[in-house]
Amino acid sequence: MSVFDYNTQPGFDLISETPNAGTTVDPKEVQLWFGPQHPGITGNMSVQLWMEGDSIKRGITHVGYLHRGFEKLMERRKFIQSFPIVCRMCVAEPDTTEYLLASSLEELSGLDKEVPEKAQWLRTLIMEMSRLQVTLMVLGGQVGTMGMGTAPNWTYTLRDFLLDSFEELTGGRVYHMYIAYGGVRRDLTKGFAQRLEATLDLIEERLPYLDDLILNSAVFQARTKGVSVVPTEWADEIGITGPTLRAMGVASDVRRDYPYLKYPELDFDICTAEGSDIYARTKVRRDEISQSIHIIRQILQMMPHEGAYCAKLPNMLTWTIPAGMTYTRAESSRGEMGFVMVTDGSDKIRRVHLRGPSYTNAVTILERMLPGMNIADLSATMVSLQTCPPEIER
Amino acid sequence: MELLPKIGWTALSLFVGINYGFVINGIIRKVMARIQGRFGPPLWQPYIDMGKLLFQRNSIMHGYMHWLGPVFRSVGGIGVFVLVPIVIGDPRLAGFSEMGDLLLVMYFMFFGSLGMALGAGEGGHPHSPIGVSRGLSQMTAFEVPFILSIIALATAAGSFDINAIVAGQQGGVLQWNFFSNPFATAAAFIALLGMNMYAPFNIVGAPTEIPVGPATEYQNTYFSLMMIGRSALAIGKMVLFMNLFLGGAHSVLEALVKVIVIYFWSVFVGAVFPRFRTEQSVRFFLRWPTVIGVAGVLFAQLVRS
Amino acid sequence: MFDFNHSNLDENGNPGAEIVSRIHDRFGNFPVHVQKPDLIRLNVPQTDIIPLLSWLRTETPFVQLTHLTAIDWLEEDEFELVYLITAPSLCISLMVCIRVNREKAEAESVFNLWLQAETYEQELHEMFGIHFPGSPRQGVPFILEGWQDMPPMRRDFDTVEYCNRTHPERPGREHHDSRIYVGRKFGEKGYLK
Amino acid sequence: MRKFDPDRPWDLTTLPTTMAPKGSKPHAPTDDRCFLGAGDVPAAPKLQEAVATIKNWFRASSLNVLAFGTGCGAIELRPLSTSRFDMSRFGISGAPSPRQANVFIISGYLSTKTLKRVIRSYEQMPNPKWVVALGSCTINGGMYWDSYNTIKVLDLYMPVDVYITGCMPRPEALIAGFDYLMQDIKKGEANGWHHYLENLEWYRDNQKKVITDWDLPNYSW
Repeated sequence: MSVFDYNTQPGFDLISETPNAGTTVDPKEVQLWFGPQHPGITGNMSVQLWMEGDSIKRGITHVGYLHRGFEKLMERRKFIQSFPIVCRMCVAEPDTTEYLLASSLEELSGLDKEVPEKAQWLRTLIMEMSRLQVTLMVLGGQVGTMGMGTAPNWTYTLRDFLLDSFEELTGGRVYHMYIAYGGVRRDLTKGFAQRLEATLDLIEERLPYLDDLILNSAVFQARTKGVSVVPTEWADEIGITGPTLRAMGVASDVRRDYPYLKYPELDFDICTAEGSDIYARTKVRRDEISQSIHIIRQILQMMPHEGAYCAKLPNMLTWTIPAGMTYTRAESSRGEMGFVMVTDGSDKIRRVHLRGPSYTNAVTILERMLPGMNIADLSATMVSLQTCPPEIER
Repeated sequence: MELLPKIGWTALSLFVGINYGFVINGIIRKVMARIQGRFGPPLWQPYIDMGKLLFQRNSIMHGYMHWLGPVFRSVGGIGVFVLVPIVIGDPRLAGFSEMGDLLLVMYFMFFGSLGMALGAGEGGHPHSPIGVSRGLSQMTAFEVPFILSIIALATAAGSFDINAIVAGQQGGVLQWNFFSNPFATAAAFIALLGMNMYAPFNIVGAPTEIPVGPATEYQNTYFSLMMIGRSALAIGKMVLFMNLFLGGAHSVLEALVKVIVIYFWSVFVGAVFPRFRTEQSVRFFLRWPTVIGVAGVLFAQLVRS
Repeated sequence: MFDFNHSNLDENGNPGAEIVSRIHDRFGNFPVHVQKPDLIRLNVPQTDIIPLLSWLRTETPFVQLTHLTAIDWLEEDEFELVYLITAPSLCISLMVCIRVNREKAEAESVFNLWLQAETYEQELHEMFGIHFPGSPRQGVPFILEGWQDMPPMRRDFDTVEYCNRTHPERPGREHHDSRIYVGRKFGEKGYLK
Repeated sequence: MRKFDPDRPWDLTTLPTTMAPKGSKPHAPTDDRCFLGAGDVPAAPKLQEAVATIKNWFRASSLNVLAFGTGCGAIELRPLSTSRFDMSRFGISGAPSPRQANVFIISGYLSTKTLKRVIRSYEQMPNPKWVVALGSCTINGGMYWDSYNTIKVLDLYMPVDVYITGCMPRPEALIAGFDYLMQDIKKGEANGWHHYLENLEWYRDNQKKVITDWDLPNYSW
């Protein structure tokens, strides 16, 4: 059934990292570590490569440089103490994991019916803002891996203006800890909507320039079209989600398929592209920026101005949740993220396991795409798959 | 002119040239920063970097060949610089241009990179040979349109002597090769993009692919020597292009202005493009620029006959 | 491939009823728990897991392995393996749970059905010590390096004790419980009831 | 080569240039002639002081940060280097290879697996070099105080010149931290690298206690 035979690495023993007995090592082969100390790597991970000249013969992904044992730590913490931990599971996009923790425990404790209307709107708002800022970052980073400094500088600055909005809303630039059980921590400040609107206008105004620099650039198209194609049949076999899947032309999105929060009431398109190469994935991201801006504007318009933003909560230090097991999912900028959450009636989490799209993207897909790839494309491929190591090893 | 004063004047011009290279480097950093929306480093940052590199300690050495790499590189740069006349008719600023012609200049341009490749290979890091092979294949590729364009100019002037080519362009702006042979000019200026190693042709030391490329194992003092060599080579190349296409210079000021104008051609192109892959870069140079270069040669023959 | 569409709803509007009855017909009466409309939990004996998953993968729309994880039930001396199988066309997930013995933790590999199971099984082997015979990379270090203690995600692994033993602390730090610091400031209890 | 004088820590010229620590077998050649500054003639103390001041000023005004994002703090390094905060204003730029870097930013917690790579990269950097450690995690373990895989106190394993508190420190805090580092360098007080070489055995003992599969050379040149 597998399209990929695992043994495409003939005569090579993965455990001892040495050639098997009876096989010879190709003298032209050079071993090269791509990371962890490398400007082209995404985060702190590494790819061990066997090279022949410029092209890669095979490679292995190594992760674990960021392992902190979050899941073990959360088994030792009270429910409320888990919030500072979950948001560090994915550094760039902390709100998704916060929402997953809150919603899964609310579901198991029956609190989910008490979450007020306004809190749901605020949660939708911050999750969409978070998706927007990551997508901006990745769009610039994509062309940054190909040696252009101008576009990343612009997108990072636009993202920084969004971070200012986050700071105003939550008090933190990167880690927000905004979503809490039963709602959110804080109401909108006065005039927040106007300031966020101004930032969105600015982003929208700059987008045509970014298009000219990135998607319409002849060199970028030459570098990315037909490069690092993810075969369509891997979609089921590997369980691909998110922009990687949408770049194959499949309109799949957790926000539409498993509606959560206020997304069913919002009007948005699912951006797809054809080709499944780096260009298609970049195009999907570019279109999602416009969609996210569109969604945030709708939220700001439709959101009720009155009402509570958090439900009445039990004492968080003595809160216990009945035994149960569930799986909650949400759409992050990379694809489907989910929590398998198990409770056992005590005041601590029994077991939690994060399902992240990078898990398949950075290990299973990347390793299978490496043979035959040019080393010049490796960094661009990793950014286009949006590999996020803290999410793999937690 | 006597040999001794000549050496003195050439050394002086070399010193000024290298410093001008540093200044231009500072301006480029500032201009690039402004394009990217940043404030940018101070203009004298290259000088501070240079001083810092000299005051850091080297901790490793991969044999004397490794150490000689930057030396070869600087020799190549200095060789180019001293063989190109700067101001027309001024024997003090003509360097040793009457002792060598364009072919020798081109030899020195190649020599620096080859020497660097020899030294870099000694470092033993896999990035070095990959960077060297990338750099040499791109260099061979952009040499083709460049040589074609030079053949065109030499056909028009009837000589490979730079002074003769400059002399043939006097008597008005329209006499410049820039206007009299647009095909050769186009081919050479596209080749210049490759020579200057700004995007989309900065494939040698591509930081996100093979960080620093050939210079991966080079350190402080080696780096400062390479900075000097690169500065001399860059200014030498710009002065050469000024002589070949922009009719030379009648005063030092004119030379300074023309050099910076030619330099910024590749800087501005580099600001808005990502980089090519190696084989794309090679294919790029061997396609249209080569055709334009051939057209330039034919055009020169036509005009002459 | 059986005909499966949204018209086969049960009285609660749950499209999963059809697949549950199919599984019951074919493999016997497993305990079923409907967690929410798009998530159904099945508790399956260990021997039935591979036939069930192969059948799901080849003959039903449940073609994606979304997640594979383990839970350590130390009190019952068992590991629970959770296979999360998703039908992208129906937007329903099945949580297929099996129990394996904790002493001789071994389960069959599903690598032949889903490629990415290789990584999940590699991680479970490292973090829980569950062995999946036939799965590639069993025993290849994935996250930890030079680990010599028991697999760290097991419940009986005491991370604080390990931490105090190996990672020295900055002198002068007395407690890690913020309640004690708060207590010093706001009163003995440390928090308001 | 003269002996290092602890009363004159600013006098960097007294240090041996090839830096072969005790008990290690460097595979770098020990030919001192290849290394700049090896044959320095002892000059008058006033002059030495002046030269050291100039050297330190240059070193402080051009810092190259190694491109190694060891933890979550790395996400604030990008805003720091791009348009909004632009660290190149202060002469700080990135260096892709440890051979050309002289500042190491430890951006957050270190797992033991990363610590090994960090030590290796740190030793490969040429002297003098400085370490900036971000976040509560490097100071006392922060929120990971009971995690089995992260170290708690960074300065047991490598010398730290500047700690920046916060989780994570804002770009402004990073700029302030760099400002402190520059002042220390100019005063000649940022001598962590020298402390590391002098107490290499103590650092090695600590490192080997947490890195169970130690396979690094005695000193990574």
